[in-house]
Parts: sequence; C-alpha cells; structure tokens
Amino acid sequence: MATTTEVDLLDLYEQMSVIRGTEKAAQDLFLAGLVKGTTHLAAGHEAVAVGASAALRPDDYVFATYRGHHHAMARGAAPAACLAELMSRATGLCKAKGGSMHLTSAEHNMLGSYAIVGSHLPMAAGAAWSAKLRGSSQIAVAFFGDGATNIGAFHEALNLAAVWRLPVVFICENNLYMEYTPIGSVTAVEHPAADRAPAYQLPAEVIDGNDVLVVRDAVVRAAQRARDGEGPTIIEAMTYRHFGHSRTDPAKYRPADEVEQWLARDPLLVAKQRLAADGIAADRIAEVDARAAKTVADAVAAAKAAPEADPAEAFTDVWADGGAQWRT
Amino acid sequence: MATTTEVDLLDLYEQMSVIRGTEKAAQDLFLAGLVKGTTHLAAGHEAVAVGASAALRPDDYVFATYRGHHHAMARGAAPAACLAELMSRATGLCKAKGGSMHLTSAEHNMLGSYAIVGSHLPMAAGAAWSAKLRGSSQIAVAFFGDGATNIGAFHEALNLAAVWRLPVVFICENNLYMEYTPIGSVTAVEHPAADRAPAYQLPAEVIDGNDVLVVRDAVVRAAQRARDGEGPTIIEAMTYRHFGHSRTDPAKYRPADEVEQWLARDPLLVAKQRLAADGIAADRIAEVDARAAKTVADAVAAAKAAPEADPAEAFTDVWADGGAQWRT
Amino acid sequence: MADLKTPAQATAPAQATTTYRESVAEGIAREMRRDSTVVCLGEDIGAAEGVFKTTVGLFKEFGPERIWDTPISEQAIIGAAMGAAMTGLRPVAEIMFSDFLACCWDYLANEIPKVRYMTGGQVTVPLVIRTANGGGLGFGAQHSQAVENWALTIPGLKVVAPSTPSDVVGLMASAIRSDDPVVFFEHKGLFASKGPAAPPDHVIPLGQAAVIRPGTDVTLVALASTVPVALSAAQALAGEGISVEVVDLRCLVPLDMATVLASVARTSKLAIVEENPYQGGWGGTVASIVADEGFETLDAPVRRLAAACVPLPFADRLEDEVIPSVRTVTDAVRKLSAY
Amino acid sequence: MADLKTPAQATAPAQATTTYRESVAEGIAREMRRDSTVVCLGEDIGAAEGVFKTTVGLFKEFGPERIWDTPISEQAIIGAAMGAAMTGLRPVAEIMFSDFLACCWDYLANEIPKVRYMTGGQVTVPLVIRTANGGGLGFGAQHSQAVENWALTIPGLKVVAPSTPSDVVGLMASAIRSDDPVVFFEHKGLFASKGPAAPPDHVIPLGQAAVIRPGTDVTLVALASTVPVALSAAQALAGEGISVEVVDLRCLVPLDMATVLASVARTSKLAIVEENPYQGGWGGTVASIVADEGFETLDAPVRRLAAACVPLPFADRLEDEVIPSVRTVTDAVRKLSAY
Ligand SMILES: Cc1ncc(C[n+]2csc(CCOP(=O)(O)OP(=O)(O)O)c2C)c(N)n1
Ligand SMILES: Cc1ncc(C[n+]2csc(CCOP(=O)(O)OP(=O)(O)O)c2C)c(N)n1
Ligand SMILES: [Mg+2]
Ligand SMILES: [Mg+2]
Repeated sequence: MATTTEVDLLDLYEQMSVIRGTEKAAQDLFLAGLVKGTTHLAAGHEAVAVGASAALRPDDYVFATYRGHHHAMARGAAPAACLAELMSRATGLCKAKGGSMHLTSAEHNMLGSYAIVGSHLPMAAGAAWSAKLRGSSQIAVAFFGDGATNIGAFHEALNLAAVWRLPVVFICENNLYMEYTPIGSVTAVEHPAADRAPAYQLPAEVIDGNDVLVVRDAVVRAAQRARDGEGPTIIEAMTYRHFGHSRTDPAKYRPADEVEQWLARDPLLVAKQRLAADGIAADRIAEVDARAAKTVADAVAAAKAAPEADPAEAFTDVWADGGAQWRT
Repeated sequence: MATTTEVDLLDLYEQMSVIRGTEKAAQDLFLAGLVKGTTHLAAGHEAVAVGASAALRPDDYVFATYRGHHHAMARGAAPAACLAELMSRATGLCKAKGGSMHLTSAEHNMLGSYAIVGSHLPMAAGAAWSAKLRGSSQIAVAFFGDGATNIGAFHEALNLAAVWRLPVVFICENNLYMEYTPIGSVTAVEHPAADRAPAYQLPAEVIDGNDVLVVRDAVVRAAQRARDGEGPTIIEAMTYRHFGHSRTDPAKYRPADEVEQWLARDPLLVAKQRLAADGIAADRIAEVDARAAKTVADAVAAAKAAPEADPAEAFTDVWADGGAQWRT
Repeated sequence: MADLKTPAQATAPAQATTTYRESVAEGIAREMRRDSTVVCLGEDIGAAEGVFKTTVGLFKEFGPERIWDTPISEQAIIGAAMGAAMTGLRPVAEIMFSDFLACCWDYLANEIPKVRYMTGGQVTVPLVIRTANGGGLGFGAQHSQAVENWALTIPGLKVVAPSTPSDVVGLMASAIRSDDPVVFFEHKGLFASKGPAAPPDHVIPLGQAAVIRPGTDVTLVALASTVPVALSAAQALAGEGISVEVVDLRCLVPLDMATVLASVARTSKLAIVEENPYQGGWGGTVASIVADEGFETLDAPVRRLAAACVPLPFADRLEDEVIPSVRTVTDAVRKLSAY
Repeated sequence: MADLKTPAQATAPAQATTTYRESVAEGIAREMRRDSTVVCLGEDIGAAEGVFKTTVGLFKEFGPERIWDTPISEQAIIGAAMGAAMTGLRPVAEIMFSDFLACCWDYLANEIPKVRYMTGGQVTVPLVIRTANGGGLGFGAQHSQAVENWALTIPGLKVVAPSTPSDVVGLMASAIRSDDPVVFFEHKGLFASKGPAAPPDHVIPLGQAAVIRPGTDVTLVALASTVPVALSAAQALAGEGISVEVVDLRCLVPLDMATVLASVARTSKLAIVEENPYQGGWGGTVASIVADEGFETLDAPVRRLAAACVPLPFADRLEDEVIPSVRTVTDAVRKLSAY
C-alpha cells in the first residue's frame, strides 16, 4: 500500500484537484449569495485529507472539524452532495440540516464534522475503543486544527486513548492560525500537537502536510501501529489555508511573505513537481486537470439544479424513529 | 526564609500535629454522627500544606480541593472553626453552608476548596493574572490530587499560565490513588503532573511530600521564580493518605505492605527524626505534642458547644447584597 | 404502581423486596446478559463496584472487557461513549455525581443530541448516561443538585428519573434498548429505599407516567425523590378528607402530558413537586402546558413546590429549608384544595 | 423605551443612531474608562477586534495589559476570570458563541454562582461573561442556540439579554458594575440592528423590564431577538384593532415579574415569545408564575411561542420553521385575543 506508483499519485492529484475546485466553487457560490451561513474552506489542506485517506481502509472511521469539506470528499462523498448541502438543497449530504460545518458521510465511515473545537477527539477514541472491543481491526482517525490542542477535550482524549491503547490516529492540521490569532502566541510549545505527545507517552511526527505522499506514508505507519495493537499516534501536518478562516475573512493578519512562501508550496504544485520528476508528461496532468474541472462544474450544476430543502424536514430525524415528538 | 532553623521546624511540626489531631477528631466526630455528609481527611498530607504555607506570604492566594482541611489550617484557619463547619454549627468557617469539602478562609487568602476535580486550577491562574496585572508581587498556589491531572481544566490552566507567564505554583499531592483506583492504571505517564510539564515548557520537580522541609524548600524556589516573573512551576509531592478516600472507606484496595511503608514515612515521624537529628530533646517535642493535643481538644469542645446553624442562613449570601432575591 | 398492575403480576406470588441501589446494577446486568454490545465505563465502576455501589457484581460477572474504569475525564468518558455508540456498541456511561455533567455538558448539549439531526439521520447514538442525582444527604453545593431540568433544555435527549426499585429496572431496560441517547438520573436519596423487586423481563416504555395514587381533589405531579414526598403528603391529606391524585412522571422526555392533562381534567387543580430550583425548573414546562392546553379545566392557580433559588447548603437543617418537604407540600395542597 | 423617557432625555437633541454591535464595544469601553480594574479576555478579541467585531477599538485604546487574547480554552478563560474576579479585578470574559458555554459549563453551573454562598459570603465574584447568542443566521445546530434558559436554571447567576443598542450600553454598565456574576447574552441576529445611541452615563438597573409598547388586549412578553418580533406582531395586530402590550424583559435574573403581572392584570391575556425550544424554556418559568400568582387575572390560556423542540437546522427555510416568527406570533395573539 505504501509504495509510490505513478497511478497512485496521479489519482491522488486528481482527488486534490477536485477538492480544490469544489472549494473554489463553494467560495464563489458564497459570494454569489447561494451559500448561506458560513464556510470554512480547506483549500491548501488537500494533501492532508487525500494522503490520509489513501492510507485508510474504507471501514476505518474518520472524524473531522467544521473545516471538513476535504475530508468528506477524500473519503468518497460526492462534490455535488457537498455543494448541495452548502446550498441548502434537498439533495445535500445531510439533507441541508447540517451545513458546511457538519458534512458527514456515514456510508463512507466519515462520521461527522464537528464545530465545537476539540469535541470529536474523544469520539474518535470511542470509535477506536468500539473497534477494539468488536475485534474488527478498524481504526479511527481524528483530524483537528492547531488551535484544538489547547482545549481540555484534547488532553482527555489523548490520555484515555493512550491508557487504553486504542487504535486511533490523531492528525493535527497545523496551519499556524486559529481564527485570526497565530497559534504560537497562545501555546506554550512550538508544535502544539507533537510536543504534547510525551505527556501521554505517545509517538509523534511533524510532517510536511502539503506533500500528499509524505502524509500518506506517515498515516500508513500510524495505521499499522494502531492495527498492531500498539496504540495511538500523533501526526502534526504543517499546512496552510489559502482562504481566510471563514466566510469573507481576507486574512490580513498574515504577513505577505508568509503567504507567498506557502502558496509556493501549494499541495497541488508539490504533487505536480513530483509527477514531473517521475516523468509524467504535462499533457497527462492537463487531462486530469480538465477532468477534475469537469467533475466540479458538473457538481455545481447538479447542486444548482437540485430542489430546495423541504421545510417539513425541520421536524424529522431528531429521534431514531425518524420523528421529533418529545411529549404526548 | 529558606534556611532551616530549629524553631522553624518545631513550629512546622506543631502545625502538622494540630492538623493531624484535628483530622482524627473529625473522623471520630463523623463516626459519632456529629459530622454529616462526607469528609475527605488529609491525615498523611500535612507536610505538603504546612511546608508550602511556610514558603508563602500571607497575601499569597491558595486554592485547594475537597481534601483541604490541612490547607485551611496551614494558612491560619482555626481548627475550631473548621470542625464547627463540619458539624454544621453557626460558628463554622463558612457558616455551615460549605461543609468539609469547601473550607475557605478569605481572611487568610485561602480562597476556597473546590469539589469538582481540577476546577480550581484555572482559578489559581486567574488569581495570579490578577496579581500580575495589579503589580502586587503576590503569587497563587493550587493544590490538587494526582487524579486531577487527567481532566481538561488541568491542561487548559497549565497552558494559559505558561503562555501568560503567570506567578502561580501548581502543587500536585500525589497519593497514588484517586478514589479507589490507582492513578497508574488510568494515566499514560508515571508522574501524572511532573511528566506533563514539558507539554507547557514548564519546570517541574518530583519531591518527597512527607518531608516538610523538602516541601518548603521546593515551594520557596517556585515562589521565587513566580515573583521574579519567570512563570509557573509544577511540583509533584509524593505522599499518602492515612485514612480512606472519604467517609468510612476502609481503603482495602491498597496493599498492606504499601500502607506499612508509607506509614513508616508519616510526615510527623519524618519531622521528629529531623528534630532528633538536630538535637532537639524528646521532652521539648513531647511538650509540643501536648500543646497540639490541647489545641485540638479545645477546638472540639468549642465546636461542640457552638450553636447549630440558623436555618435562616439558607437564604442569605447568594448575592453580594447578602440576599437571595431572584425576582420581583 | 400502574405498570405492575397487569393481571399476570397481580396473581404472581409476593415479590421479593430489594433496594433502589441494587436495582441499578440488576437493571444493567439484565441488559448486559441479553446484548453483548452493552458495555459500561466510568470512574471506579469496576473492581471498586461504584462509589454508590450501583455497579456491584458487574465487574465480576462481565470482566474488564465490558466494564471499564476510566480516568477522571468526564469529557473523554462521554465523548468516547458517543463514538462507541455511533459504531456498534451500546455504552452505559456513568458520571459519578450529576453535578459533574457540567464538566462534559458540551457532549450532552451540543454533540450527542444533535448529531443525528444534523447529519440528516445518518447516524444513531444509542447510549445511556447514568448519574447519581439530587440532594438531601449533606453533600453540599457541588454534589447535591437535581439537574434533570438541565437535560430538559436540550432537544434530542431522553430524560429518565425513576422513583422505585422496579421502575429502575424497567426503565433501565428501555433506556439501554433505546436507539436514542438517554440520560438516566438515579437519585442518591432513594438508593437505600426498598420496594418490590422487578419481575423478570420487566420493561417500562419511556414516556409513560404512572398514576400511583388515584384521587379526586388535587393532582400532584412528582418525579424521582419527590414521589415519596408527594405520596406522604397525599397520605396525610387523606386523613383530612382531601383526595390527592399522585402522578409519577418517570420521564421528562418523552413527557407524558396526556396523563397529566387527563388527571387535571378530573381534579381541576394542579400542584407540581420538583427538587430543582424554581427558576428554570422542569415544573415550569409542565405548568405552562397545563395553563395553556388545560386552562379550561383549571379551577385554581397552578402551584409549583420547588427548591428555593439558592445553591444547596451543607448543613442538613439548612438543606431541609431549601428542598420541598412533606410539610411544605401538604400545606400547599391543603390551601389549593380549599381554593 | 421606558428607560429613555426621563425628562432630561426627552428634551435632548435627536440622538445619533448606532448599531447593537457597536454598542457592545461602546458599553465595555465606557466602563473600562471609569474603572481600571475592568479587563477583557477571550478568543480573538484583541488585535482582531472580535469575531463579531464587538470589541472594535478596545485593543487600540486599552492595549494588551487590559485586552487579552486567549487560547481556545473556554474553561481556562472562565476559570481565570473567576479567580481574577475574586482577587480585585472585574473581568469581562467573552465566550465567542453561546453554544460554547457548554464547554465551560462547570464554571457557570457549579463554581461561579456557588462560591459566594458556600463560603458563607466570604468572597464575591464580580465578573461578566459576554457571549453571542441565538439563531437565524444559518450557522447550524452548534452555533445558533439561544441558551439564556440554561443560565436561568442556575441560582446565583444574573442573566441579561438586551434587545436594543442603548439597552446594550445601559445594561453593560450595570453588569460590569455588579458585584454579582452576570451572563450577558448579545444576540447575533441583532448585531446589525440600529437604534438611538445611548446617552452619556446611561445605566439601566438589572431586573427592570420595559413596557415598550402599551396595549390593552393581550400582553406579549419578549426578550432579545423576540422583542422586534413581538413589536412587529403588535404593529400588525394594531391594524386589526387588537391592542397588544409588549414587555421587554431585558433580564431573566433578576426577573421582573412585577411588571409582567401588572401588565397581565390589565390585559388578562398573556403570550410569551421565546427563541429557545419550548421544553425547558424560560417562558415556562414566567408562565408558571402567572398561572399561579396571576391566575385570577387570566381570562385565557397562557400561550408560549417558543422554538420547536429540535436542534437548529442549517437551511434558512428550515430554521425559519423552527424559530417563532412574526407570522406565528401574530396568528397566536389574534386567536388569544378572540378567546
Ligand atoms: C470550543 C470552541 N471554541 C471556539 C470556537 C470558535 N472557533 C471556530 S474555529 C476556531 C479556530 C480553530 O483553529 P484551529 O483549531 O487551528 O483550526 P483551523 O480553523 O485553523 O482549521 C475557533 C476559535 C469553537 N468553534 N469551539
Ligand atoms: C470532575 C469530577 N469528577 C469526579 C469527581 C469525584 N471524585 C472526587 S475525589 C475523586 C478522586 C480524586 O483523586 P485525586 O485527584 O488523586 O485526589 P485525592 O482524593 O487523592 O486527594 C473523584 C473521582 C469529582 N469530584 N469531580
Ligand atoms: Mg489552525
Ligand atoms: Mg490522589
């Protein structure tokens, strides 16, 4: 699984390209007033999601954050269903009841995007505990931001997972910022996730989160440890977001040279460079780009064409019986 | 302040002896039905409280746990007022509204005993922040158990205190057990407090918590760092409780040889050995013992003689105006 | 009790007596025997058998694979239970004192009750959060609260608070079998109380109140610890010729208003006995529904006997002042009946 | 508004118009100028001037010694605020979205409101917890709740929820000057709304409701976001000849029931408009008091227009179904008036 082949990387590149295109489309749709509420785009983070997913089994569990479009798509959710969700369409991934912050695709074992920072780390530990008890050799993965490393649930989840030796991988997407505040200004250590690993006797790696193969290989190793009963691993993937934190944030708090440096290490560029180095012809890449663009365009068209969510849906799905009745 | 003098140690010994006697009295009063609810006795932990208090200024702030009788008394609360509180008397330290778990003596800057594990660590950070902002050179100290090191508030408090370089000392009383479960069975590291210090780039010491001078010296160092603007320190004081966790817990979950070893290192014995080594005559120690016993006996008598709490007190002290009115 | 009045049970031999405390462990054990996906986690619940001895025997019978001692990490306990519930287990998580629900409130308020809805029904969260609730034992302000009203504020949680040993077993069965998340409040003040043991296979559906004492003059609605208070008041008032109907709600969600409204339609007078403080108490919801839908049946003001709006004091004399007592309930119902 | 109708203000020149959002920063700044012990802490409140731009200008004026950016550590934020409040400061802590109060609920439920009482009055906790509350913006289930009813369940907290720019300033002054802990709910849906700016030294005492529109047929009690809804409904109904009195509660604690009961005594009919879900909503407390103490003045059922008992859905069409609207309120009050 871990060996790099040409086909592998082209495929991963295409996935990233589709995600990038979908995120850009989401931004355009937001600016056009077709997406309401808020969005937290993951453009720039694609390599983390795609690289990690490439290392996982379809039955492994994934838990993500409000910045989770890339994880949903990397696990298999259709871009059209994601965009439809953002656009409040009946065909949305969550019937337009979740929205951008809560993309979920249970059929792909992508068990949700959670918008309370850090809340899903214990859930991932719990899913791993369940897998362990059921002897299924599944693992669970939690993706979270650098900012999540200072909240209590992070600490509790890591300790529990370590003590119970749970098959879980904690992957921090360190993009240097929380909303508008640099993580370094409010964290006592340089690497907010990895530097905390010794507090739980856990192994940790800080990796280049913009190189999809680096991510894949790190997650392959961590997943193997987990399946071998050796417990959790912390991976801190250094990355950068291309848009602001959310909505129309212009991200003016970020120095221009920092932005420039990171854009030069765009995960799509990094993958392209690798492909070129592997001797893949430019026209094959262009072909993939074109196909990705079409996938995105089709998704946008499908989402736009879909019917609005049915207001009656407001009163379904509270309870397992499908309804919302709380009294007689 | 840090130099050991004969007078110092005899005085510290007497304080510990009074605390020990008061804790034993509390246990007897509980068994006699004169103390209701529950108690968490600190017998065995005296050196931590007395040693730390000896290193603090009267205007420094102390925050303790439900196992906090020793801290209240070490800071200056009268044993009679403590026992009266446990016995629901009007003269209780908190007017019998707090009880054993919430002993507080604001006049001694002992700002409370908190019964939600870990909750007071952020408060101590906040008191230290206040001192820093007011430029008072006061420090704050939080005492907490080994079990508190796995709760989220611990992590959040330590990170905030580290980042803001607050003048606070975090003192863990590691008595090897939570309620009935050994801390080692649910914690990923050997020293639950000290081994977490690097996660916040904080200095830490593991010390003999049963030697009052060792404690005092460690806290003197930490307090100095704090006052010098060098930020927080973690001290993990190894100690042992002589009674069960609470009420009538016989603590059967503890191996007999472990108990024996620790009783041989009773902080009162350790201090006595030091006194003897310093050439203090046995009869001077006996004199102190007798005085301590009388202090305790007087306290018990005073508490017993005090009137029951006035039921009208149930409806005072909710608001700063003294009342409890929530509506018109 | 209504649920025991089935013909089969009426003819059964005299039932054994048991405690509420033992019934908790019994209720869990019964479900663990029938369903291997039921697992327990919490602080000191294993070898120590629970701080309140409500898990006695479980570790011995089911072992460390199904009974898990946790660190003091309420968020991890409930968060992990949630993750496990989403992936094939039926966790029963203990939060030692209900006051500590505040330490993991995010999971009860924002995660567990919402994830099914906000995923458009993609996931279910079949878990039970058990917790020792309530006051009267002199445990002070941070270990004594009756907080079922906190849970009532959150759509998506089922809320159970039994008052008798056999109800504990019957409702525990429904709670654990439920595909919805259930918060199960075990009252500390009732642990030592005794009553008939639950018959085999005892299951009480969630959301069915019990009319535990019929009466004609005043309806008294109670829950958990206030049920024996209401019964004693009804008993005392019977001696004065006042006939009180006592309704044990058993659950706050689903809330059996049909039973309450039907009772008030008969008696035309309602008093509600709550252990939680008046402000924000569950009785406000019950009272407001009756003041709306049952308005025409009401012949007197709706009275709520709830705790005073203060933290719980330590001293028992003070605590007694704060929590509704048989005396305060009796006095209030007497006045209501004379209205 | 009642509080503006003092003679001095009545003769003042036409007031400048401002937003609710700007009034938050203005209210804080005024208090920071008069009292150097007032300090602010929260996530992104400093150089970034707040996620909702409610702290614009503060960092510039007061600097990093008084405006502190924090890590994402809600427990540390509120716990530290508590410790600071006990030791001489008056912290104003921001919790970005009120849903996140669940992450530090222990401090709101168990620590801050109880420490004064359980120490027998030895300490005071003069702090303000500010938070952006409420729905209607399509932020989904975890960023849209109106949770002032959570705070209402806890004796020992004062609970403020202003509806207009000048009320924001006047109530902020009282909140920050209060020696008691105050939870200050700023409604997200009102941030962009405009109104007269607060006059200098504007202070509105906590616990004084405002009769913001007098009427004779039905009393409509509202809070924060439901105030403009109630006003619009009253306006619409006036065209139909129905005279609605609108009461803006402004605070849940202290709760000004005197004003509500007096209004119902005049109108004899009561409807309550809440944004929180019906189950466990604050209207239950208000309704139950009226159904008790105001029973004889009531000529019709007490109606509560509250949100449906579901998590808040994302899509605005769905969200509109859940939260009470001008239409649902108008319909209900029309029926009530005809009762
Ligand atoms: C408990 C909690 N506190 C605050 C927030 C508001 N918030 C949303 S995203 C965010 C920043 C998170 O930063 P990080 O974890 O680095 O993730 P990123 O957005 O950079 O991907 C904050 C503070 C929240 N959602 N939950
Ligand atoms: C948040 C929370 N969870 C659980 C408890 C119940 N509890 C009280 S004391 C205790 C054990 C604490 O152990 P430790 O911190 O080692 O302190 P010790 O009692 O040994 O002094 C527990 C679990 C609590 N009070 N608060
Ligand atoms: Mg980040
Ligand atoms: Mg311990």
